[in-house]
Amino acid sequence: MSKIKNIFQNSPVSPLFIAESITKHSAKTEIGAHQIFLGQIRTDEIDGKTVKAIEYTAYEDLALSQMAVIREEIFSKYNLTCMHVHHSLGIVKAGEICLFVFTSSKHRKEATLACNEVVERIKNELPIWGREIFEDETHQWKTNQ
Amino acid sequence: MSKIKNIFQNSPVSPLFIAESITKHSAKTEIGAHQIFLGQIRTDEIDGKTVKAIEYTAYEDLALSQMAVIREEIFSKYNLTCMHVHHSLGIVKAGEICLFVFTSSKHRKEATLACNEVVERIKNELPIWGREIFEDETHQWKTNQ
Amino acid sequence: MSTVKIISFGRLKEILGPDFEAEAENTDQLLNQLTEKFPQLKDLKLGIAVNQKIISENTALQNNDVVALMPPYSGG
Amino acid sequence: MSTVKIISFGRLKEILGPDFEAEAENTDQLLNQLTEKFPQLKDLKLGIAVNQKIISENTALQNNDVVALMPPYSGG
Repeated sequence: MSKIKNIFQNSPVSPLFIAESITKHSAKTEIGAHQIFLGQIRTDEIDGKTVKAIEYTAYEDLALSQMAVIREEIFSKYNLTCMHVHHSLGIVKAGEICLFVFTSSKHRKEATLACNEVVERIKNELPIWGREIFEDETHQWKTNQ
Repeated sequence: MSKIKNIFQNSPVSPLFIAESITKHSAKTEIGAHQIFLGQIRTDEIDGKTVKAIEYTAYEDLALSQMAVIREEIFSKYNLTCMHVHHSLGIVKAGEICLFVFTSSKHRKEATLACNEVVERIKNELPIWGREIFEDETHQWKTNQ
Repeated sequence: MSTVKIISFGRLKEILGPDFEAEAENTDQLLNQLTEKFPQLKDLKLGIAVNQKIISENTALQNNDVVALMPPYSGG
Repeated sequence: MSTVKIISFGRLKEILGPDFEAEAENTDQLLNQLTEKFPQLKDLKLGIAVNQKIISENTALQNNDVVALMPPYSGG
């Protein structure tokens, strides 16, 4: 069984947290390449109404066990030094960051391909739902393309 | 003629600078996706000697005009909100960051493809040279794979 | 008949409300019951997990099973 | 004959030393001269830019042109 790591936090991902996460890797001098993906909340306009925030909920236990499977598969497919995933729950306002995926490897290609694949799989396979809140406090459920 | 932006700095790229760069984008609420590539100096071992730093030099004027061409071509190929590139000159020690490429777009695909292509082109097309300095102060010239 | 716990998420939670119990022999039977009670379910795509395992076919239910009803994911 | 300025980078600068002037009609002639003076150049891959424009064929030189000799790039 793979160890279950938490990926959820009840707040947006702060740029300072990202900086700290990068700093921690300076001791790992076998790393030559980091790839980072950040998802930011957009002020989408839908039927004349503007999104001001997204409220995320998840089936947390299932999401974390799915994420553990993804992690294991990614590490067996790509030669990564490390991989970190953080996803916000609760309300994340427009301009704030809701997803942080961070992969590192010796050479560029592995980190880049892995980062891309992890983001894709998070969006498709993790039981997480976004509720788009408009400026007039009405809402609609987000759908991933 | 495209405006020439400087990409060079005589120091490693600091995680705090990266955080500040991310923070600046929170006002651009049309952005949904950021992709970041970071190049970090590895302690490669070559014939029993360990790299402790790389000293970068460049043909700066030519590099900046080449970079302006790349920028223009990337913006006409991909629907990006913005793109930032920073490359260190001088000595960058193992574990420190020498390259920071940051692309942002409404949807993920554009930022991801653009980031990857920009990194590739920087390595292939910019007149920059790395001198790998070993722990015993001898050196060899870096070659890109 | 088994007594199972129904939990739901996202748009489905708006329709089904807080967690509740239901009686059914299998997931198909359960879905039929729920669709009768909540006709809006007919038009929605929905995934099912039994005890945190995603199922794609009709699945027998045991007492105390937890059945999760999940709309399409939209994380990230 | 034109008098041009030679600048070099990376490994080539270790061989050629600081910037200097040379006389030549075109880049092929210039390279021949330099290879005679610095035989190590023979074994090295090298790109040429004249006045910051990368050239791939023999190019006529004017007075005050700046000729840059560049080994393969290794940035990033």
